Amino acid sequence: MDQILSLAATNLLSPIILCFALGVLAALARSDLSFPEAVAKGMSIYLLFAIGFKGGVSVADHGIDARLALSLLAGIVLSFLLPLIAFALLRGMTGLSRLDAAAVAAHYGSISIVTFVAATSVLESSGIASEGYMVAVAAAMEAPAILSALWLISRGQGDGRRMDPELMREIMLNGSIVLLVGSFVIGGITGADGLARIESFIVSPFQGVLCLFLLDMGLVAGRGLREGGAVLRPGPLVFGVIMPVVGSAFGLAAGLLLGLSTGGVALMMVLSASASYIAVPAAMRVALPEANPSIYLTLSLGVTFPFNLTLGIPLYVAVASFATGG
Amino acid sequence: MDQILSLAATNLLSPIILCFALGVLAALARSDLSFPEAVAKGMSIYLLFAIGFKGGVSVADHGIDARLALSLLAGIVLSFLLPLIAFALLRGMTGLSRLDAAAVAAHYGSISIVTFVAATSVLESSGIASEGYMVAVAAAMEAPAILSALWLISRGQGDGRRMDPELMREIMLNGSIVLLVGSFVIGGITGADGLARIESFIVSPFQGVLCLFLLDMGLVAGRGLREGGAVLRPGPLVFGVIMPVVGSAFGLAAGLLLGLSTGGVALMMVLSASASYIAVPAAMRVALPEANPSIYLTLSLGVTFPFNLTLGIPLYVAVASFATGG
Amino acid sequence: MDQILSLAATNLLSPIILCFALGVLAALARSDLSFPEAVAKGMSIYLLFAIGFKGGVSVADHGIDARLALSLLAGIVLSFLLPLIAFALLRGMTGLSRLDAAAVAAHYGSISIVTFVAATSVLESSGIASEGYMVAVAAAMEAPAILSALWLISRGQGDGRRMDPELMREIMLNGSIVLLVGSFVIGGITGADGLARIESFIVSPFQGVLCLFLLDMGLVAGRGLREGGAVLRPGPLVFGVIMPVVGSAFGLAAGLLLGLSTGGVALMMVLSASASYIAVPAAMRVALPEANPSIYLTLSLGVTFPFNLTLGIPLYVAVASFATGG
Amino acid sequence: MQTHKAKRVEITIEAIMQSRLTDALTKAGVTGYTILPVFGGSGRSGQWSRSGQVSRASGMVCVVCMIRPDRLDGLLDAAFEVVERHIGVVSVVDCEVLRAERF
Amino acid sequence: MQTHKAKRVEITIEAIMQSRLTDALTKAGVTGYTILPVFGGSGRSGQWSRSGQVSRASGMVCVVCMIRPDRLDGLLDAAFEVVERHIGVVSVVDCEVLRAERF
Amino acid sequence: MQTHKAKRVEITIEAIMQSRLTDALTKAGVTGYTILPVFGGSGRSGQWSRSGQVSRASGMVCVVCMIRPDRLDGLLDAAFEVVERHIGVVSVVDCEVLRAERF
Ligand SMILES: Nc1ncnc2c1ncn2[C@@H]1O[C@H](COP(=O)(O)O)[C@@H](O)[C@H]1O
Ligand SMILES: Nc1ncnc2c1ncn2[C@@H]1O[C@H](COP(=O)(O)O)[C@@H](O)[C@H]1O
Ligand SMILES: Nc1ncnc2c1ncn2[C@@H]1O[C@H](COP(=O)(O)O)[C@@H](O)[C@H]1O
Ligand code: NA
Ligand code: NA
Ligand code: NA
Repeated sequence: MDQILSLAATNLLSPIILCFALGVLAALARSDLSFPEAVAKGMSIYLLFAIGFKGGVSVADHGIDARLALSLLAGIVLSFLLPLIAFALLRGMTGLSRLDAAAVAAHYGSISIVTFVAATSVLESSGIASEGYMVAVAAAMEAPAILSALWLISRGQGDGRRMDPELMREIMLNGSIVLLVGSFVIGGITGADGLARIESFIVSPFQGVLCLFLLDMGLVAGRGLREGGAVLRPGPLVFGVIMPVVGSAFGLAAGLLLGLSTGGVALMMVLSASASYIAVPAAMRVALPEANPSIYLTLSLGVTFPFNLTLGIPLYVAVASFATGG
Repeated sequence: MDQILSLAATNLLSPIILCFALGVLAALARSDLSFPEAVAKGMSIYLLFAIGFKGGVSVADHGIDARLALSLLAGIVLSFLLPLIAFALLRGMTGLSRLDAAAVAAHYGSISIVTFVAATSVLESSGIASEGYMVAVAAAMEAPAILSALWLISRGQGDGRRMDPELMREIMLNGSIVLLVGSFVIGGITGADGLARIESFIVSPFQGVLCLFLLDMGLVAGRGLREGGAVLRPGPLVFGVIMPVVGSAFGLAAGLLLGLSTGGVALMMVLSASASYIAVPAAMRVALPEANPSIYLTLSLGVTFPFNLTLGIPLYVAVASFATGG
Repeated sequence: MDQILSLAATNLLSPIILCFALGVLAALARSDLSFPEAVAKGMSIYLLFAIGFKGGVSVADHGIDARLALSLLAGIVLSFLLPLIAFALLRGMTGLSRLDAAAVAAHYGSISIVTFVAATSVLESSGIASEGYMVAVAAAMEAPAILSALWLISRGQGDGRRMDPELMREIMLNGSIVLLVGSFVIGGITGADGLARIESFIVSPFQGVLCLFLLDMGLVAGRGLREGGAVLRPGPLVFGVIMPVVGSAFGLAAGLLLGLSTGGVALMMVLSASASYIAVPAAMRVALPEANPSIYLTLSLGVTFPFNLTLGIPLYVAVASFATGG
Repeated sequence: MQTHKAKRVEITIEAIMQSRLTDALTKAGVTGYTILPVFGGSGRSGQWSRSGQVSRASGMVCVVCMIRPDRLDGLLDAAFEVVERHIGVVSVVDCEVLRAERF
Repeated sequence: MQTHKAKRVEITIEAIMQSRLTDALTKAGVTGYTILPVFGGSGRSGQWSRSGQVSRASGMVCVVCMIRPDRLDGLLDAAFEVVERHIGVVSVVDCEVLRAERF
Repeated sequence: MQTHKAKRVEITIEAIMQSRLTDALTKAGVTGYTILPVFGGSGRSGQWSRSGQVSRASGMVCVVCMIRPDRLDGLLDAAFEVVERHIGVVSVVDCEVLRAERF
């Protein structure tokens, strides 16, 4: 408990959390501080490329672990499974319609790469190692949740609202998956030599870019809370805090079963706990346009993301340390 | 004198000045070289964040100086006061209308953060220390000048052209103030530890980003001179060179009264001497739309900014050194 | 031969080539991965600035070589000459109209700065030195080819389709020439001191930015192949691979005649071999709007650029090493 | 396809006035609008372009608003109040819209 | 200058639906269109702005299409099929175009 | 609100031709225009998009110009001269403007 609190305290006062908080406050106070869309996208490309590349290099360094394939599989299963649990919870504890509940559920099966990145930097600064291929697991968990959610809906309505193949292609080849997997593979091919060549681009400035990116996410989240906050009844709000904890328990189980390192277990928990706010919302707008985006965006970006960033990550890391005896 | 000249010479041949000159020349020659708006804004966010953060860290390092509050107060007073002096000078030496004179005056009470940044890098390369909280003083000086200018107008016309509360909020919470103060506070909270984490982002590449930013400012200034240069009569032109020197004298007095270090006095002079080209022009468009923007933009960005950048800063640093015996 | 193959293999597995390949594949698979235009332009400004500045510093370090002026002259002559050769080849081996052939020819007389940059980084990692002023030669070779192409057309049609002076000014002062020459001069003036101040901006992260830029170029090239690939008959396709080799032979001759270093000869070959995809296409749209842009863009960016990047550069470096005995 | 008569109002106004304008429109009962970025322009107050700019002082946006014809006057009054002292252009075009229930 | 009657159709639609819309238009025989970026807007589903956004989930584009009047119905049917379940606005204006052979 | 008849001319033209077009418009007595960025499009010469592009060779802009009806012919002649050999679209719509003294 002490460890959790001290980790949480250190975490809360780290530049990245404070930057996020600054963004939220600025947006709530209606400051005109804002990042151009192009800059936000540029930073996101940088972060995805860097995290993927570093993961690939780490795999190249440590050799392909026998657990890689199993971990990917576990990630995919979790991504399919978690929406069902989220859906059940939502139908139980909130008054959301089937449609809105399914749309929200899809977000919680998928993952938030920035939460993942923030967790890796907490692990690093605590000196806890983790498997480099967890970034591939992250990529693998992005899409399956969407299929689960669409299945939930088609089952309920029996209206044959099908996943069109075009949407399927879009989801599997969406920019962030391609960039993450692509740079992971490049990192894996070029290994330590490749890293040496671009280290001062993707390693040294990483934390700083992450700060500015979180400032921007704070601005977007704060704006969302200002506009969409009213939509949120207590039910969904509570869900937004409980679901990541529930998800993390599944991640913990998977991580332990797989025999991952302390850091690996913690990251598996973080992935399961986090909710998508990039790929899934876009897919929902195409496939379930009638679902209310204010609900899922506010929950994912305005509630669960800040929860994980501030309290969740330290909690998951502490639990993983305890459970693996690490 | 010798020192001024040698400092000026070194300064004139520094990459940042040469980049600015390249921008001006390219724009005057009507090259199509240009920065996308998003890139310019991205660089400006980076610079504000870095300078604020470093200021905060420096305050955390040296403890909160008793002079911090007094310096902020002095900055606010100067920002209120300088527009009155500028207004008197403008009415005396130029044929500008009350309205245009008041709008121009507002710019000279407020500050230019890039001039401030350029001055800190001259100080650094000359090995002269300065108070970290001067960046907070810079933030404090952004807005009061606007109120002075509006007061000058309402007094003159008695038409009750009031500052609407919405405008007030906009000015106080404008992006650059929020970012500067926010990152200053974050730097203050996280201190040297925080800096260590993001140093290779906000410290090492700083000078290089500043070069590109000044290249862009040169392009914008050159374009402004090409289009708006014709507007400028000799009177305003002379004002654009005299006013910074006059302002710097007030800054010098304030700095000496406060007992600041050599660098602190120099920066106080620079802040007083510099003219806003971001926050104040926007406020003027809202509050005094009839004032001619070509006049104040050309004066501030096309005349006073280059003057300070090239000759002003070395002059202020030399005078501050002499006056403080530093 | 062995050396070529091993250099080619190392080159093919370098991060920059793999990034380009990733981009092409993503675009062919119709992923929505894309860079905002502003980010692409920002990276291109960074690369031009950095390469120009470093070239200037290197000239400042080694003194102005007597060969500088001669090399510039040689570059200009090559840029005038190569379009005539390209035009003859195109008329001989492809069914392209005079207009299309002339437009394509212009591209091959001019240069691709990214190919040049990629070549310098291959040289660097092979420890082969080159003349810093080759970047000035690159700038000098951008424009003359356009004049050759327009002359080819006016001669053929006798319709007095003249180069208007406005277009002339646009071409000579286009952004990339101004930035390259400007930063070259600034680097030359500030020398090693200037470089020291901005080294951690323009040197350390350079390779990383180049990776992302090539990823973006891969995306654009892949999109071009998808849309415009159909336009390409075997004739032009073969030309796109043969012409760079032919061009490089002229570059080799020039480099040897000038007595350049191994690296200098290699770069002269690279410049002659590479085809423009920024400045010349824009000029062609203005001057020869009836020429089909799909043809010249697909050839330059979709065929010749990847060829040079992957096989050409190692070939030219090996030949230059052999020829100079370096 | 069934279409309905409406008015397409296009207001080109300084970016700094955008929120004031849209607030006024909302008060005047306008239910929707779309904001287009503007890259540059020229008028009596000279030429401008957003390229390389950091300040919001120069630069305009274009607010496009489809409304039922009977609401036009209210909208124009509201818009005029905001643009009155400012530079900018207001134009109105007759149009047809799908899904009239949305306006 | 000789001009020709045509229709100017403007479809404001979610960015994620853009390729589906343009594919449908192409199938309906539309020979050209232009896509304008949209910076923000407001409607029954609330207010939005692209600033700082990474996700394509929120954000719209404006597809402008000049066509011969006799093609209008085909275009509107095709467009309606795509926008039907989605937010967005379709409007049509009478216009004159130069170089009618292009449409 | 008092409005005045005017014409809204919209010229979609290659970005590289922008300054030539606006210079021609200015010579033809046009007192104001607004330039909208264009994100992508499609026509007889194929599909294009600005995303990730560095070169100005592909890409268009949209020049919008409100003018007094009697000035239309001069404007169209001037515009035609520039766009003649180039790709692009010119359309004209009847509109009403506020503050006619500005046109
Ligand atoms: N006749 C016009 N047609 C289209 N846009 C215009 C027109 N006049 C002015 N504008 C736009 O409104 C801005 C301000 O115009 P002005 O008030 O005349 O300086 C210009 O920079 C243009 O963006
Ligand atoms: N009346 C309108 N005029 C112009 N644009 C509109 C209008 N209504 C909606 N829009 C645009 O369409 C989007 C979605 O509208 P809605 O379906 O009402 O939520 C808004 O955010 C606006 O960008
Ligand atoms: N019918 C049209 N409606 C709207 N924009 C068009 C149309 N035709 C062409 N365009 C635009 O003009 C560009 C060039 O068209 P084109 O000359 O047909 O290749 C296209 O890429 C579109 O941006
Ligand atoms: Na999850
Ligand atoms: Na000042
Ligand atoms: Na060449």
